[in-house]
Amino acid sequence: MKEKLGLSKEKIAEARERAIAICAPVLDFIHEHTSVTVERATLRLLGADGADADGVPVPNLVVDSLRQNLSEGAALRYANALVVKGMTPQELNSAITAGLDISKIPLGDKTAARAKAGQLAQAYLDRIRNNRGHREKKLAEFAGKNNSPLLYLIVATGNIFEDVKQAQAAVLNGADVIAVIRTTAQSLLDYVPYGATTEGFGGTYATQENFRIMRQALDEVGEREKRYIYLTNYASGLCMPEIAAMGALERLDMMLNDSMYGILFRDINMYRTFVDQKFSRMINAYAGIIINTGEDNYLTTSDAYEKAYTVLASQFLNERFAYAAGLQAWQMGLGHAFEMDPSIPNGFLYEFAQAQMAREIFPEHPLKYMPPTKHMSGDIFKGIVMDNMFNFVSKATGQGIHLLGMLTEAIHTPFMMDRYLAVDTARYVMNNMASFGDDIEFKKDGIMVRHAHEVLDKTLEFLREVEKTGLMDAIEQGLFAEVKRPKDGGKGLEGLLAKSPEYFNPVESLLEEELGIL
Amino acid sequence: MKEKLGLSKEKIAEARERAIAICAPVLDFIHEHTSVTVERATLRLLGADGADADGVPVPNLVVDSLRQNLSEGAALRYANALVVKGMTPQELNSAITAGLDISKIPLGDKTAARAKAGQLAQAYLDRIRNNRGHREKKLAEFAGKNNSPLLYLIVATGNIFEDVKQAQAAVLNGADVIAVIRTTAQSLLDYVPYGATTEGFGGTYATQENFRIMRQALDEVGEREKRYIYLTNYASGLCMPEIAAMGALERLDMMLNDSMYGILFRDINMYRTFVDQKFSRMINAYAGIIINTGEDNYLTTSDAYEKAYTVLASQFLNERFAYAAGLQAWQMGLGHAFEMDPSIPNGFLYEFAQAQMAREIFPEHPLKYMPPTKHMSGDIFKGIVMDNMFNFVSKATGQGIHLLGMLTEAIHTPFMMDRYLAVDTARYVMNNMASFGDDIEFKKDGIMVRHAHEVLDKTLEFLREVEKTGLMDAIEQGLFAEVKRPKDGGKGLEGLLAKSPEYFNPVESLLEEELGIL
Amino acid sequence: MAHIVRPYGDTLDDGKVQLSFTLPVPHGLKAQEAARIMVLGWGFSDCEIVHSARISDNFTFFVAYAKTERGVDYDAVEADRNEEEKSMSMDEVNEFIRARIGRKVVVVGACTGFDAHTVGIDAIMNMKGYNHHYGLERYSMMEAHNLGAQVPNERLLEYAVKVNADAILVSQVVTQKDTHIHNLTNLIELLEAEGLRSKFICIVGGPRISNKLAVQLGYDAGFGRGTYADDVATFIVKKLAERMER
Amino acid sequence: MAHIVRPYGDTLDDGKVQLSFTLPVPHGLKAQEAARIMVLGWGFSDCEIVHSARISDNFTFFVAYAKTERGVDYDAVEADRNEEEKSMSMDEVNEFIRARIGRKVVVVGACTGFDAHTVGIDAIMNMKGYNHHYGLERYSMMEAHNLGAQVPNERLLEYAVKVNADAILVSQVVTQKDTHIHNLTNLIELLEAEGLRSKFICIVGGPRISNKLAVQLGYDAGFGRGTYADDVATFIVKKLAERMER
Ligand code: B12
Ligand code: B12
Ligand SMILES: Cc1ncc(COP(=O)(O)O)c(C=O)c1O
Ligand SMILES: Cc1ncc(COP(=O)(O)O)c(C=O)c1O
Repeated sequence: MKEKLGLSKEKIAEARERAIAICAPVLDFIHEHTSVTVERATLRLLGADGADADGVPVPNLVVDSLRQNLSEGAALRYANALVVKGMTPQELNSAITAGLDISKIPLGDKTAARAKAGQLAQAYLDRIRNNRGHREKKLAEFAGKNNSPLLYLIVATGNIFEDVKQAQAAVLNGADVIAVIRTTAQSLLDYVPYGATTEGFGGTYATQENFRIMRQALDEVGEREKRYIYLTNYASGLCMPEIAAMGALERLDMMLNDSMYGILFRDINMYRTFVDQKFSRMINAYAGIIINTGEDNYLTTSDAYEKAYTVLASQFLNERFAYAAGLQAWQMGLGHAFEMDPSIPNGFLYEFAQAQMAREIFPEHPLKYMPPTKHMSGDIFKGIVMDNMFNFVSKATGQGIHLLGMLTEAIHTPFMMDRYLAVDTARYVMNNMASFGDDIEFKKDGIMVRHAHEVLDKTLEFLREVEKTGLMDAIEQGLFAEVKRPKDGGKGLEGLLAKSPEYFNPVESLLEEELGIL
Repeated sequence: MKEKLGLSKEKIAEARERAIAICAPVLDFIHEHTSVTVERATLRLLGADGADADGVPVPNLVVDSLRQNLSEGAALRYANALVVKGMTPQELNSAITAGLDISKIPLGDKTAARAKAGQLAQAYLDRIRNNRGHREKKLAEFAGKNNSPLLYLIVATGNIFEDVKQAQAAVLNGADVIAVIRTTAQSLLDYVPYGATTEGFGGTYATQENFRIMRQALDEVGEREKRYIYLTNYASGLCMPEIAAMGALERLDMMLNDSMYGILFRDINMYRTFVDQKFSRMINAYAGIIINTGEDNYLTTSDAYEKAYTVLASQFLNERFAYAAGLQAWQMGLGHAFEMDPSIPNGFLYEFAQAQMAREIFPEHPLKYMPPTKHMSGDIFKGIVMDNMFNFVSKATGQGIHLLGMLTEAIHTPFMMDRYLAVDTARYVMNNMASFGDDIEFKKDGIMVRHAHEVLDKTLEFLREVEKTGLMDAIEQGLFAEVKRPKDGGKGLEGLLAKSPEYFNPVESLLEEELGIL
Repeated sequence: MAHIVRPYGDTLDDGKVQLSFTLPVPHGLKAQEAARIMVLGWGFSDCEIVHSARISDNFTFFVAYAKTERGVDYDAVEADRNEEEKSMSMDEVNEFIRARIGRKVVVVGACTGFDAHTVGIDAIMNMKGYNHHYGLERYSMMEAHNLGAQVPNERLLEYAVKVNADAILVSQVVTQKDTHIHNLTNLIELLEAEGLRSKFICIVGGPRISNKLAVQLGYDAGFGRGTYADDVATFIVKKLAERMER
Repeated sequence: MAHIVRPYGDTLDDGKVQLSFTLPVPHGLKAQEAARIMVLGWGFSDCEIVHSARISDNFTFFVAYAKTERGVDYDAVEADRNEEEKSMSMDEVNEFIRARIGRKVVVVGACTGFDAHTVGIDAIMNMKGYNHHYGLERYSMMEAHNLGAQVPNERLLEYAVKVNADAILVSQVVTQKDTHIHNLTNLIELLEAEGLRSKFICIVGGPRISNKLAVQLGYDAGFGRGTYADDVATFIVKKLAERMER
């Protein structure tokens, strides 16, 4: 893709420097802290699994009972229990669900426990590495069969078994990526439900069993269609690292995983979110998972023309936090969206310019492009035409991950036929104008070029301001997404802990080593 | 609109020279001939009107009775009857419908008759000039209120009174041009039906009364919307000049009027068609009417990619014949169409290139751009998306007259809601990407540029071949539209006549004078 | 055992259906309510008017989603034509003719009445065919005469008699005001008046034609959208063989 | 005198309607026939399946056009709300409050339950408003409290009592599995349990909310798509004045 906008390389480089400076103090803070869900994720990667009769998951039971000693990390005590009791993780998990409180088990040989924990962690990481290997093998086997951009479709029936039908149909129609949308407000649960589920609202619970069921269904239909099908779910929320761990174990391929989404859009405490996102991203990095960030959300509440710079600024920050967690550029599905008011004269040109700008500034990143949602109405005919304009821009600017818009966006979660029409029309258009982007240039100083330059300038200005203010203070003052989030406010702060000097986490250590990060 | 294709000016000039050479012998032939409908049109512009009890129109009654002397022109005898009988045209028309055969009336003072005819013709031409003045006044009054391109919508209920409702609604939604589609096969009638009609198939009869009714309805709603509404009908067929005359009298603004359509697509005799088109176009020229040519029809039976050059070649010929009839470039709505198979990779680029090419080669011509029809299916959702791509190209390449596609094209003549959706979505898109065409350039030697060059080259080659063969022989050999039309075959040849040396036609003379043509 | 099927939105038997239509009433809340009542009147148990727009002073456009309890017994549905029988290819048809009929099969086709849509009949008959399916003119064991468009029924019949046709192929595309019905009926009446109906296999095709309709009008078969020459050829030769072997 | 209206395609009373839906059956002619029977089953007198497509092995999508004889008596239709009464502007509302109520009107709003869609309630309440219609916070004679999203009914109620609210405004956007119905019903039950229902004007809004539904659930009014602050403000102050003057 030839560059069309003539953006200043210096400005782009400066923006990246600003992002580094902005994130540095936050990364320092992260380094010194852990959280209940980081510990639970760690436990899951040692084998903690299952749930008690009330549905409380084993990792929660363990972490709750270890609340006093948690700043040392939960791994040691879980491994200690295994060593002392001479149990397998499965046996221990059963005992725990039956009432065993492992905090009551006296600490035995620390070295033995540490070794045990390291060994278990290594076995789980090996499983994740195998998953990654399998994915890479399949992608090589079916090379050239996926659409470009990848066509990403959501299923959201609330029932994993219905979701499977919808997903398989979507794949037969041409989808490359299936995202199982999560039930309303799961992000606010401080635990991950257990088992297959059939009752969600506007989406389906993210559970490890649901992941497994959908993975198998997609592998099946992918084999038939000779296309590797990417499975996607949502990590963001109070259990970000745990869901990342579950996804890595069940070979998910993409994960919604933003560094600030929870803070801004779900009012989750900022300290907690920053700590959680890092650990979850390390897992994703290792698993070869592509993260999707949530910049599109800025535009569902703010104006897409005026606030375009907030999207770009957030992309720079998400990128920086991602690199710091060991992710590679090809794993960064930075988000943006086609959300301009359709009545704006030349709105299409601004969208085109912004999409092209993202492409040029993040050339190796897959970029996740979101369809019109806010301005969709009950007029499904106009809706499908708006989606068409979006499909056009996406193909013409070489986006990586293309979330298909639904003509019924303003009405209901997608019907099977809505999804069919979305894929069918997108494939028509993307084939019909496949090389358009390569065949045109932008007029020097034209509307598109000027708009992109303006957005970059505003972004830089904004990042400078955030650097001066400090990221956490900036959030507190409402500089992002037009919401103010007090540092000590929001959900989940009580789950945050400073690491003690004895802090032990074999998963973290192994990941840091493997990813070459500190 | 800046040029984007870098087409060779020399080649374009050569194509025009070829067209001049191709048309020259045909124009000579035309000059020496008249036809029953040319004579009937002339009579209409002297006042012949009405129909007898069997519905046979007065101009037909007169021309039929004068069949022996027709090579001298019908005007003299009609005027003679007026002078001899001392009647007004109205009185004479009544007498004729009651059985009077004017061929039986002895020829009186030829000079008086000629003077009478000249006087009557002048009065009718004055009425036409007034219509033109009125249109110009209204266009100036409402300047800037029409869409660009003009949004052109058809009505086709078969019933003029239903058509009026449909048309008025279309105007309220935003239409600029209303075309009343003609009933199936009216082009094959060698007379024009009389009066208001309510029973057509796939369209409504073109009658003078129907013209009047619709004109009034559109003026009404145009006044309310503060937009001049262009009324369009179809001249092509066996009565081309008469319908042009009626349209001029009732202030139509556009007229389907192709130099070869009848030959190729309705199997009307070629001599007859060439003669008729010239006279009809002179009337349109004088009336300030914009003609629409029918190149789009080539693509409903031939492949739009392979046969693109036949469209361009026909545009050059239509242009030449139009200039020869006194039309100005701004009156030439040369036709083309978006009819590429939607499954062709990069088909959109070829369409874009062709539309841009037409724009650059005919920069002052309004260009009538036709929507997808052939490849529309019962899938109305895909259909509206295809129409959207067409709307996009039309706006981006600055077409003049934009015939809106209907999502139900493959199903039925338009419902009121189909038309509403067409305008609504077109207006959204054309506003949203209004300046896109101006904001881009085409890549040098890119797909679009190369395609346009190729089409121009092929056109030139084709025109050279036609010149060598001669236009009439070329048509006979099937070089156009993949149909062979023998010179002496087709409908209506019996209505053709060589003009005698005494040929008298005051309308023709006045028009030639006014238009400055020979 | 009935196998009842219902419209499907995102859950089995949720009965979800999309509708759109226009009512001749001014735009507004009252219009929306009228539209809702209209939809409920068709027996839908639930209806949301998700969009309404003013088309003109007295016309309003609606988009609705509704839910139905009603279903169809799928086991009892009879398809318009049996799909199990795959059509033969061109080569197979030629082979079949050679083996079972032993002489060229003669077909005459036309787009009749005022209908000028030749593309459909050409797709079936012309050499070059349609969508990579050759037309009947290319079949070595067939003799195909395509009379083109706007052919009066009388002329078609006359011609078919002259070339001693086995089958008459009629194309009808324009259906406004049932013009195709009148035209098709007229051909059969002509045939019957002359006592020739049983001499020809009579086939009609067009985008709005179904086999049911054709049979109802007295034809041997009808073919709709997406027909290829193979389908018609297969039908003709099988029918012919059947008749000859009787 | 009944004034029967019917769907309109291009001629009065032609009854033309467009439908689309999916059936859980494999694609093919039998599926098309099933779809046609399905449509006829809703009482349409005529139906053309103009398009069908395979969604997956066992699902087929259809587009149909059909004709209905059925009509609605337009004179008997009752609009969801009387549109004749135009809403007052912000200035008029303020004036009305000054004249008829004589003190600031207090409203409390929230998007309740798990629903996190704030844009709708913000459109009604925030200073900056929506589509050039200012929100209630800008009304000088109103005191507006917007509690934001995911507010439990209990908290909303508590807050309303605390600030002595005149009206409670609830927004509900997510309607899947009727979650809004449960949530809305629960609020009314809470109010009634505490004997507070009559103390507040209770209003609900959202894209799938109608006045009919709201009243049915025990609210004073419901507002759907396209509502502006003016509409709600007008309703509240008139209702309040009415109550005070009683
Ligand atoms: C091309 C076209 C034209 C061209 C025709 C050129 C030509 N030489 O054929 C032109 C521009 C001349 C034209 C004119 C008109 N058209 Co026209 N036209 C179309 C269009 C765009 C495509 C038709 C087509 O070629 N389809 C492709 C072929 C391959 O498909 P098919 O015909 O369905 O054929 C297949 C099957 O049906 C079947 N089949 C067909 N015939 C037969 C016969 C046999 C024996 C068998 C076995 C099978 C078979 O096999 C074929 C291959 O699969 C359609 C809209 C559309 N997208 O469908 C309108 C359409 C058919 N036209 C329409 C109308 C109204 C007209 C006019 C009457 C308009 C007017 N008032 O002037 C005129 C009049 C023509 C006349 N006298 O009949 C309407 C018909 C509405 C209706 N249902 O009544 C349509 C649907 C457009 C619309 N929405 O208004 N048209
Ligand atoms: C923006 C948006 C979001 C944003 C919300 C951001 C925010 N802070 O509000 C985000 C991204 C967070 C989001 C999330 C979700 N969303 Co959402 N979202 C939308 C979207 C695109 C636009 C909604 C909107 O802002 N409309 C604009 C406002 C102005 O319109 P309005 O809400 O109708 O309000 C007007 C009137 O209704 C009325 N009104 C509204 N409230 C009130 C109150 C009173 C008192 C009055 C008088 C009037 C009134 O006045 C307003 C102005 O006219 C819609 C799709 C669409 N285009 O409608 C989906 C949509 C509403 N979301 C949907 C879903 C399912 C979700 C999720 C549950 C998905 C998931 N599983 O994660 C989540 C969960 C959120 C949650 N817990 O509730 C579905 C709901 C389906 C249904 N009918 O049940 C929709 C329809 C999309 C879809 N097709 O699936 N969403
Ligand atoms: C990055 C990211 N995470 C998560 C979500 C959704 O999560 P939830 O609604 O469960 O908070 C979104 C929603 O769009 C998102 O963009
Ligand atoms: C130039 C021109 N004239 C006339 C017509 C239609 O005329 P008819 O179908 O009555 O022959 C067309 C149809 O598209 C046309 O392009």
